[in-house]
Order: sequence, then structure tokens, then C-alpha cells
Amino acid sequence: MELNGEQFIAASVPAVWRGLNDVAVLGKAIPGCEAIERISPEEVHAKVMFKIGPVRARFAGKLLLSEVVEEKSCSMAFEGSGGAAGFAKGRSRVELISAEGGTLVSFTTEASIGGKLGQIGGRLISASAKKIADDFFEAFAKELNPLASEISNGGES
Amino acid sequence: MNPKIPLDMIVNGNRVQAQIEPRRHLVDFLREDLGLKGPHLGCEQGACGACTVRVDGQIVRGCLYLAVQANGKVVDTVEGLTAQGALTELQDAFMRRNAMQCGFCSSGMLLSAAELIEQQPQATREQVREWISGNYCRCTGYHSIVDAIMDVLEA
Amino acid sequence: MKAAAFDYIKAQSIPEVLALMREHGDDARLIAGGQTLLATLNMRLSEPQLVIDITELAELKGIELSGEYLWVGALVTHTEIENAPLIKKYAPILQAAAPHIAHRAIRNLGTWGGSLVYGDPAAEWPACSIAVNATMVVRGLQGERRIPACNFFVDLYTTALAPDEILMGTEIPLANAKDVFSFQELARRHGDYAVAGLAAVAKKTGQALSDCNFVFFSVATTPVAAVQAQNLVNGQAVNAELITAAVAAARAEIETMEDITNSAAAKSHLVGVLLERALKKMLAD
Amino acid sequence: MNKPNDLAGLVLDPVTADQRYIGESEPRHSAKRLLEGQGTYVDDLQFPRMGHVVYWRSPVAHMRILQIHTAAARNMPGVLAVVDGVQMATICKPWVATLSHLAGMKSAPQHALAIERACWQGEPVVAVVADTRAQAEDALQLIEVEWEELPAVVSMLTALDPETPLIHPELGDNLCFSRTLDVGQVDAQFATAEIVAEATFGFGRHTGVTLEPRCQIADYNRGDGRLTVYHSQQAPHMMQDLYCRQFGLAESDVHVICKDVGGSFGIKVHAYPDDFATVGLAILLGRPIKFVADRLESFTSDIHAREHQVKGRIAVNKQGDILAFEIDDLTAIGPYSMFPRTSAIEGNQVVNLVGGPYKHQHYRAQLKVVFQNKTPTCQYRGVGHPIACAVTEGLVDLAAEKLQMDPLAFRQRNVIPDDAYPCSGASGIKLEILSHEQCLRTIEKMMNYTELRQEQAALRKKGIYRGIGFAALIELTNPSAAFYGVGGARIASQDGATARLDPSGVVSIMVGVGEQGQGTEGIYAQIAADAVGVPITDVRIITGDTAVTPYGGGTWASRGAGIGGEAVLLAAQALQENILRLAGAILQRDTAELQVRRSQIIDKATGQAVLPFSEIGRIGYFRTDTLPNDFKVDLMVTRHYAQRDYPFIFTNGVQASYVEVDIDTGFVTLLKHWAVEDCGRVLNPMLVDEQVRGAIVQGIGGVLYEECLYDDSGLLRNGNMADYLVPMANEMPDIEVAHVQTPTASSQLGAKGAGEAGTAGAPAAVMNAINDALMPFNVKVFEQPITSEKILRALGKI
Repeated sequence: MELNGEQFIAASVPAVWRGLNDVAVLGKAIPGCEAIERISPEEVHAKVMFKIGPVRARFAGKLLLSEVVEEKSCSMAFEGSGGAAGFAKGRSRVELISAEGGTLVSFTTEASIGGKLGQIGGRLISASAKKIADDFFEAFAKELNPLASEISNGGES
Repeated sequence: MNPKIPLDMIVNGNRVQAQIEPRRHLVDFLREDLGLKGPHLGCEQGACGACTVRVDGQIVRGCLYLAVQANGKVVDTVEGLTAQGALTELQDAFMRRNAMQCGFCSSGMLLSAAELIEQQPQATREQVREWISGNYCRCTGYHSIVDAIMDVLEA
Repeated sequence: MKAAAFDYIKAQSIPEVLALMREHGDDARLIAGGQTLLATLNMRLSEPQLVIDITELAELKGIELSGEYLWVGALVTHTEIENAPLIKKYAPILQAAAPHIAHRAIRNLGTWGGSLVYGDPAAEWPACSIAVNATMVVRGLQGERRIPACNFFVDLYTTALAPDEILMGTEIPLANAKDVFSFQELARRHGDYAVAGLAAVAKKTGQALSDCNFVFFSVATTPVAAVQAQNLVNGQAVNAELITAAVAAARAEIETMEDITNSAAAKSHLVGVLLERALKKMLAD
Repeated sequence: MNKPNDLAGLVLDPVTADQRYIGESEPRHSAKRLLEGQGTYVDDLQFPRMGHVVYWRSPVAHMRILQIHTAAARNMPGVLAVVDGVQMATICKPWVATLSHLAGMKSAPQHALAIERACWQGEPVVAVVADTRAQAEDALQLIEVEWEELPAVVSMLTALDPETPLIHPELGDNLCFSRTLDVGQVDAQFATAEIVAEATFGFGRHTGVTLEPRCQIADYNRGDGRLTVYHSQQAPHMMQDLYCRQFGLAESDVHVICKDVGGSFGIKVHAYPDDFATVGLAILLGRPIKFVADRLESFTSDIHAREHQVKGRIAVNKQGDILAFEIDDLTAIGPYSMFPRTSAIEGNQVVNLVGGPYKHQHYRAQLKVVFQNKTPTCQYRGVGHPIACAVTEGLVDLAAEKLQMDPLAFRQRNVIPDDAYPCSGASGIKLEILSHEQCLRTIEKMMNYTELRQEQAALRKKGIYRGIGFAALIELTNPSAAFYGVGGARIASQDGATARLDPSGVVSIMVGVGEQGQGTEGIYAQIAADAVGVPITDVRIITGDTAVTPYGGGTWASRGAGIGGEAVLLAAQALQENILRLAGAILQRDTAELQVRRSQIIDKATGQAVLPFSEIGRIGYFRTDTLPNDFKVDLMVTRHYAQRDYPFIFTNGVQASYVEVDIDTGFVTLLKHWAVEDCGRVLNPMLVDEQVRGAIVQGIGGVLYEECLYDDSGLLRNGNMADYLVPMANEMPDIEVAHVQTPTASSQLGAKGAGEAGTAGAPAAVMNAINDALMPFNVKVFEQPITSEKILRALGKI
């Protein structure tokens, strides 16, 4: 499954970069994140409760950073095991581009969902992944710039 | 940690009382606890219809219904409905038309057909096909099953 | 495929349900028809600590006429909708849609409210509820609020219902003689999730349609109304050119989503085909 | 009598004197209990001290097993054992599934539970046994396997590329088997032919989805060292042999029992790793162990089939004579060849069967069978026939179109004539006697072909696009030892039956071929009743028990009626002779003056009843003192039958499909389906008809609905019953079946197989009908399953 996108965030490139490297920020932004810790500059471990529709699956996963170019781009390899429910793995390339009033985060992700989740969820897997990415960036933007994100979310619910 | 729950229901005309784990679905209860092996498990995701039983007179997927939900209700399986003769006409027609092969789908198919005959006594061949399309049969071409049900509808 | 262990409570009142939901949060699941929940539990793709059975709550049952609304309780089953004379008279599109939902044994248990709160993008009821301008009546510990269906389905499997609220039922404006509708669904097998579907409702005077709702399902992450197509058609006499324009508008405005066997492109194409068929059918009625 | 004739017309000579049941639509008396919920399927059985096993299966296509943590699982309530591959391997030998007559075929050793590596998503790795299934699943969640993902071979198209990793480095490449056949002057024919048509045909991977999943209860009694296995299986004696060999047991100590089987279709004729693992657990734990695959593991562990890509072309002259066929078949079978039948047979059948109905003399075929990291494939209903038939009939329609000749007329011109037999097909297959011409004539009448074409043309003018598609086919049935035996597989082509007159005068028949729902027990009762001479209600059939029935091959390759039925006939005839001899001794008359008639001995001359069977039973068993000293009573006889005249007895038939294609949506509606089938003597038209229909519907599944969809990393995306679409009643057409009867002379019964031809022909007929409907748009679809998406793409709508 491929997942590519661009997300504007109303914060400076350095701020976004710091955010992406700050487990505290990531912890609040990753949907369903229950615990997160940095093992080394390149390795982050997290526990995430994956919730989509009727499905609940607790993933224990790790994130490996590589090809890091300060405040510009990096690659991430991630894999998470949801026990009996299945697993998720993939790699993602993230680039930050300075833009009018903030930063454009562009990402290209190659992911696969295995085990039961993949066997059952096929129908909506890619939509679910997209939703998770959207939720992440929405929350991430909130973290970096509460005001801006509230405005952008005005009218919701 | 998860206490068993008392259950009191009528199965095939007999009162049944039991203590069961809430997680047990109705067909596991019928098969494993009561020894009623007529309803079968084909998928446990509600797709195949082999587990079809009647609760309060309506067909349901026995794998998508908790046994504890049947508390105070009336449950009928192919065994009971055979004894009551409720299915006799259908069973005879199924025999006559060879509307079964391996028989694994038959109990569910018969119960679905019985509800159709109740609800749509005027059903056409097409309506019969639509109605039983919730019951999977991998052996027959469905043709003989439709023939058998039509026999009963037209009788 | 046996569910993980859980506790079970058959709730006796709405306040009890709300209190339990507050107490257990996401560790609890409500069971109404259970036709989605049970499959998920059997596969252990969800392991709640507690299952709260709401099927005995009278307040959530029944189809009733109340003033200018038709009340459809959250626990009303698909079969009840299929058979109810009140539905046939006042919300006929629901009756047309019901037979497309899975199969009889599932319709006997599955509920209107359960389908709405799951918000499966491929499900019939969410799209229909928008098409008939239903209002969701939801209750939480803070009290009751009303949410128009068009604002209820916010994202994939995500509704405007708060975690500690439950759906009581819906109010549906009564259809009258001027109302026409068309329910279109393409599924590979009868009862399957749709490849693409459309719930279309409008008011008809002569050859003109107004108050159009063209709500598509199983093409995007939520049921989605083709607003621009609706605006094009509203108040206009419908002719071949208008149909062509509406079809083009709908295809352009709806961002379709692929599923396991159908590409986004195919769904965009089908969006147009279904809209054309629906418009022609509504004109013919 | 070995000449074609219509069932409607000439009736075949009877097989027995006073024939009352053979050839009649007798209901399956033994099936009533199935309709009353009184069947006995494996999962219905419960035994004291029975444990339930669940398997931790590889979640990925290819992985190295680093470490397995089982402590947490062992401590869960009810858990009896947790066993991994290393422990299992101490009692169960690994196997390699190859056949020596498939030259150069190779595969790698496979274990009951994976050791070191798992090679497909779904391969069993760890077994967890507990008191209940739910407890076993509770514990399964705590099994933690550390694994390192290995590169997976997913696409068969690149499996042989040098840069593609090897699944089994010791094999040297990812090639399991290859074969080339070159008959006549193929190049010359294509060079000079006025018309050449070609296409590439795709066949999606699918699976059998028996409604009853694979299941088994193994019980090892440490006291007497005997293993008893209740199994939902097609070949009990084969499994007995395999358990003996893999666990080092004596045949006499292994007892396999197959009671009611909830559908098999080839899925249950193979020996699966978890079959051996479950038996191994019973031996390790000394108690009954039940394994019932749940539906999710069925999709990744039941064999798959049919993943083929075939490039094909046909050469025809302008008079409309087919000159030559050429095909190039690539198929992928998963990481191991399946035990013990092997996974190279399907492709081999395609090579043997393409062009089968036709009289061309030039044929070239290439086959490559490659390994990949997906669920192993093997023999599933039709085995290669649906592929060969779709390729052949697709090409035939392309040629007919280029010739602007009616596709039915084109077939009538090119099929091997009914009076040309016995003969060989271009691939070298030996054909005893077929009836293509008569089948084509029959179907033309049946479907009112001319009127149907007129209707099609009229509707086309109104923008309604309907299509008619044909599929002529041959099917191999009644196999000899040439199928497996010669290749070294211990799979019996012979089968046996025992007939016994019981004291009360009723007859018991024990047969090696079991009942899977197709009605074998029904036809055996018909045969026995007529051949012994009793009412069918006085016959009991016993099958599926290695301790009771004669040794036999079981149910496969459409052999139940032709092989099993002949064995029953021979045993029943022998029993009747013994009954007559005993009657002669009792009555002190010459046997030649006596005759059996409906449970009575009658006087040939007067027709008078002189002695009832009940009396024969009484004296034969309890009053032998009243018989002459030198007379030996023998009221139980066993006979075996093996078809040895031909490698296979081929059957033939033709199908036609009538469809409507909605060109706006790409949806296909099946309006009607016709089949004319020549399975030799029809023992029970009602059973054969629905067998044919069921087979056709499985074929329709392949051409329109069924496909195991994998992602790029070799993970199954639709392995569940909601997303893997099997045919349901609503979309299926009414199916009309007619018979031509050309008995085989290789047996008295003259019966050939009927169980697979429907599956062989339906995909071709429907595919051709769809392409006929699309003719005005000059587009075609050859990729199965043919989905609305593919039709819309072909039409350029997306």
C-alpha cells in the first residue's frame, strides 16, 4: 500500500523539525499513542492503540530514522506488532519545505498490514492508513501551533 | 475474572438453564453444551449461514449472537423443528430434488427457506434465489435447492 | 475463532448505560444488533472488558409518527424497516434500500442505529439518513442534542457522536406526494458491500427537481453528497444536457477511494452512471 | 454397445437382470439424516480428555524464526502443551513431494511445523493445545515469536529472474518443474496458416472454500500403540499410509475414519503440515487432539490453485480447419510442492489437455512451474481442465471470429468425429470413445440456438448487449496407475468393495471410496441392489474406514462411480453367485435351474419363488450342519477393480452460457447455462445433474468472483468469507443439463466420471459469452476473474 501526501503546518521549518524529533510532541500527535520513548538518536519505541471502526489493536512498534538531513528531510522505517491481530510495517520519506506562513511537510509512505488485520481489513486498509496520517498531522499541527490549528479546525463538530 | 452468567431459555421446546461465559456465542452453546450438532460453524463471521437458528421465531446467525442474549428467549434448531414436523415438507422436497450434497449447509438452508415460506408464500423463483443468497452451498448449483423450495411454495 | 473473555451487562435504563460508558470508556462496547461487533469479537480484532447489551431499552425502539417527523428508534432492525407501513408511506427510500443490506438473518438482528453509529462508508443507512434529511437524536450525561445527518459522518468510521453519548434514534421529515427518490446500488453479489451506491431524493414539480439530495456511498471515506450536482439540478427542468452536466459535476466533485477490487477511477465512473440512472428514474416516476 | 446415444433416445442395455435402480433418479436414502441435522462431521465428535489445538502461523510470506517464547502461553489456564517445530521433528519425519514420472521435478523438505524458516503466510510454526478451543486461543495470543523477515518471491513473472532471491538455495533456482511438448510441424503450420489468432490468458489464484473447514481428531493410545484419526478427508487409506511412514508406525496400528465430510473438492485429498502436527501432538500427549481450522486460517492454509498465465495461439486455414495450437504456460505453486500428489500436476494437465476436443495434428506446449512465497497450490476440482479449456475455447472463438464463421459451426467442423475412436489427441492422450458431435447437436437443440442468436441481434439494436459462449471439453476420469502410482506415490488407483449377505437377508457393502456429498453411497446402493437382487432399502453402505473397507484410493479424479462403482458391481455379482450356489446346496438342485429375483430364489422354469434370502442367511450362518460336508458357504466376498485399459478414461461434453453485460457498469448477468455431458452410463440422472450444476457454479466462481488477492509483500488481502467471493444463489443462473451416454468398454458398468467437467467448461463458456457480448465494441477480456473493473477498462470507460 502506498500513501503519499503533503501537509501544510503553520510553523517554521526548524519548529516542525524539532517537533518531528521530539518524542513528547510525537507522543501527543500519534493517534492512540500510549507510550513513547527514544532509545537512541535514531530509534524510537512506542505503544499505540490502533482504533478504527469496530477494530481495536494494541501495537508495540519501533521507528528507525535514517538519511537524516537536519531541518530538511529524513527516512523512517517502522514496524509494529499487534500480536494476534497482525502487524504493520513500512518506510516513509519525509521532507520539509519552507512555505508561505509555515512549512510544507511532504511524505511518501510504503506500508503493508499483515496477519488478521490485513486478511480482514483489506477493504478499507488504505483509507484507514490515510485517516491515521491525517489525524497525526492535525494533532501535530495543534501541538506546534495551537492557535493556527484551532482556526483551521473551526466549524468542526 | 469474568464470572459465568446464568441463562434460562427454551431450546426446541425444552427449558434450559445453564451458567455460561458471556463470550460464548449461541451456536457454541448449542453444539458444545447442549450437544445440538445440527447448526454448523462455517465462518464465524456471519457470511455463510451454516449456523442459522431461530430465536423467538426469527432466523439469526448463531455465530453473531451471544448465548447470554438468548436469556428468556425461545431458540429452535433443525433438530427441534424436525421433531415438531415444522420442516417436514421442505425436508421431503429437498430429498426428492436432491437439494443437498454434503449436507453441511442444509440445516441453515432449511431454516432460511422455512422463514421465506412464512413471510413470502407467493415468492417467485428469483425471490427464492435472493432470499437464500445468505446461505452458502458449495456443492450444489443451487438449482435443485430452488426447485425444492418452489415445490413447497407451489404445493 | 473464539472471542476473548469479557463481562456482560444487560442494561435496564439509558442513565445506566451512560454511567457504564463513562466508567469503562473505550473498554466497554455497546451491543445492539451485534452483527458487526460479534464478527469483530470472534476474530479478536477487538477485546473489550465489558459488553453492554442495550437491546432491552424500550426508549430506543419503535417507528412512530410524531408531528411532522417520523421517529425511527436506534434499535429498529433492518427487517422492521423493510416491513413497516409507516416507512413505506413516509420514508419509502429506506424500504427500497433495506433488502440490499446483507441477508435476512442479519437484517433480523442488525439495527438502524448500529449502522449509523458505525458509519461504515459502504453501508446503506448513513447515506439514506442524509438523503432524507434525518436528524440524529443523541443523549449523553449532559443531556440530549440533535445533529443533522449531513454533519454526523465526519470521517472514516467516525461520527459526531461523542465517546460518552449514545444515539437514541432519528427524526425524519415526512415524505409527501411531491417527493421522488431513487436508490441505486451496485454490489458484486446480492447483500455484499456496495461497489458504489446512491441514495437520491428530490421534490418534483413537472419535469423540475428541487431540494435534491444525491448521496453516494461506498465511494469515499464517508457517505458523500454531490453538492454541486444537486445545485445544478435544483429548480431546473431536467433534460439530457442537465443530466450530462450533473453527471460531470458529480464525477468532478467526489474524491473517490479505491477498494479491494475496484479502482478510484472505476468508482468515479460509476458515480456518474448511478446519478444518470437515478435522475432518469425520478423523472419517470 | 460402446457407441454414443442420447439418454432421451436409446436406452442402454441393462447391466443386470431385473435392473430396477441403476440409471434411475433414486433419492439418496442415507442423506435424510443430513437434512435432520443428524450428520456426524468431525467437529461434532467429542471424546473424554480431548484437547483442542490451535496453530501460531507465520504472519508474513517469508521469515527466519529467531526465537519462540512460550512460557507465558504455557501458564495460561487449561493449556496442555506448547510444541514447536524442533520438538515435532523428533517424532515426525520431513517429506519431499515429487513424482518420478515428472522428469526433473524438485521440491524441498517440509516439516509439520516450520523449523528455522516459514515460507508462506499461514505456515504453521507453533502448536498450542488446551482443554477448550477458546483457552487455546487465549494462550495463542501470548506466543511470542521473534522473526526476521526475509525477501519474498511474490510474482511468478519474476520468480526465475537472476536477481530474484532463491526460496530454497539448495535447489539452485525457483523452478519446480518444466516440460516441453512438440508434436508435428508447429512452426510450419503457423507460417503457412491463413489465419492465426493469439491471446494471453490470466487465471487468478483461488481456493476451494469447503463449507466444513479441514478438521481432524487424532487419538494415540499408548496402551496398544494404536493411532486412530477421525478425519474430514477424501483418501483414508492414503492418509493411513502417510501417517505410518512419517511417524514410523505399522499400517495395522493406524486407523483412519472419515465419517460425514462437509465438502472436499480436492481440498481434502492432500496431506497438510497441520494434519501431521495434530497426529504428532496426539502421540506426544497420549490423548485425543481436535484440530478444526477456523475460516481465517483456512484461507491461508488450505491449498490454493489455478495461478496461471498462458500465452496461446491457434492456426487455422481459410476453409475453417484448425491446424495447430501452441501454448506457453507459467504457473506458481507456493514454496513447496504439496504432499503427496505434488503441485506440478495441474500445469502438466494443461499441457495434456489444450486442444483436446479437436482433430489438429500439430501442437507445441511449454510449461514452467515456479516456487513463490504464497500458500501452496495443488489439485482442486478440475485440476488444469478449466485453464486448458478456457485457453482452447478462447482461441477457438478468436479464430471463428476472424473466419467470420459461427462459433458452434466452427466447433462442429473441427471436433474429433464420433466414429474416429479409439484414437490419440495431438498431445498424445489416448481417447477411448467420445461424442463431441452428438453433444454439439444436442446443445444446439436444447438452447434453440438459432432463435437465441436472433434474440441477441434484436436486443443489440436496442442497446442491450447479450452474449453466447460455448465450451467443448474433455475430462480425464477413472485414472489408472499411470496418474500417480508409476511416479512412486503410494496412491491407489484400484479400489475394492466387499459385499455381505447378512443372516436376515439384507446386504452390507463396504467400499474404499467414501461419500463427500456427491452421492457415491447412493449409487453404490443402486448398483448393489440390482446386482445382488434385493430392494434398495435392504442395502447398507459402509465407507471411509480403513479398518473396515477394502484398500482403495478414495475420492479423486472423478473415479467414484467408474472405479468404486465397478468394484461394487463385481462384489455384488460374486455375492449373488455364492447365494445361488448355496441355494442349490440347500435345495439340492442344479444352480443353473435357479435365479435370484428380489430377495428370493426362483425356479427359472416356473418363475416360482422357492427360497427367500432370509432363509439362505439363516441356514448359511446357523445351520451349516444341514449342508453337504464338502460345501463351503461364503456369503461375504471382496472384489477389486483397477482400470488398466487406458491411462485415463476421458469423458466429454459441451457447455453454453448466455449472459448480459451492462456496458455502463461492467456488471455481468448470467441469464442461462446449458450443459451436455457424456459420462458414459448415467447411474443416477438426478445426482449427476446436480453434480454437474455444482461443478459449473464452482467454475463460474473462478471466472467471475473468486481470487486470492495478495499485496506486493505476499500478504493475503481478502482471506475471509466476506471479501473472498464464492457464488451465491442470487447471481447463479438456472442450469439445464442433458446427457449423451457413451459407456466405456473398460468396465461392465460403463460409467465414467462426472464430477469435474462442469468446473472445466464453465469458465470458458462464460468468458466466451462475455466477449461475444462485447463484440460490437471490438474488445475482449481474458483475465479471470472477469470483474466489472476489467470490463470497464476494456471498454475504455476508465
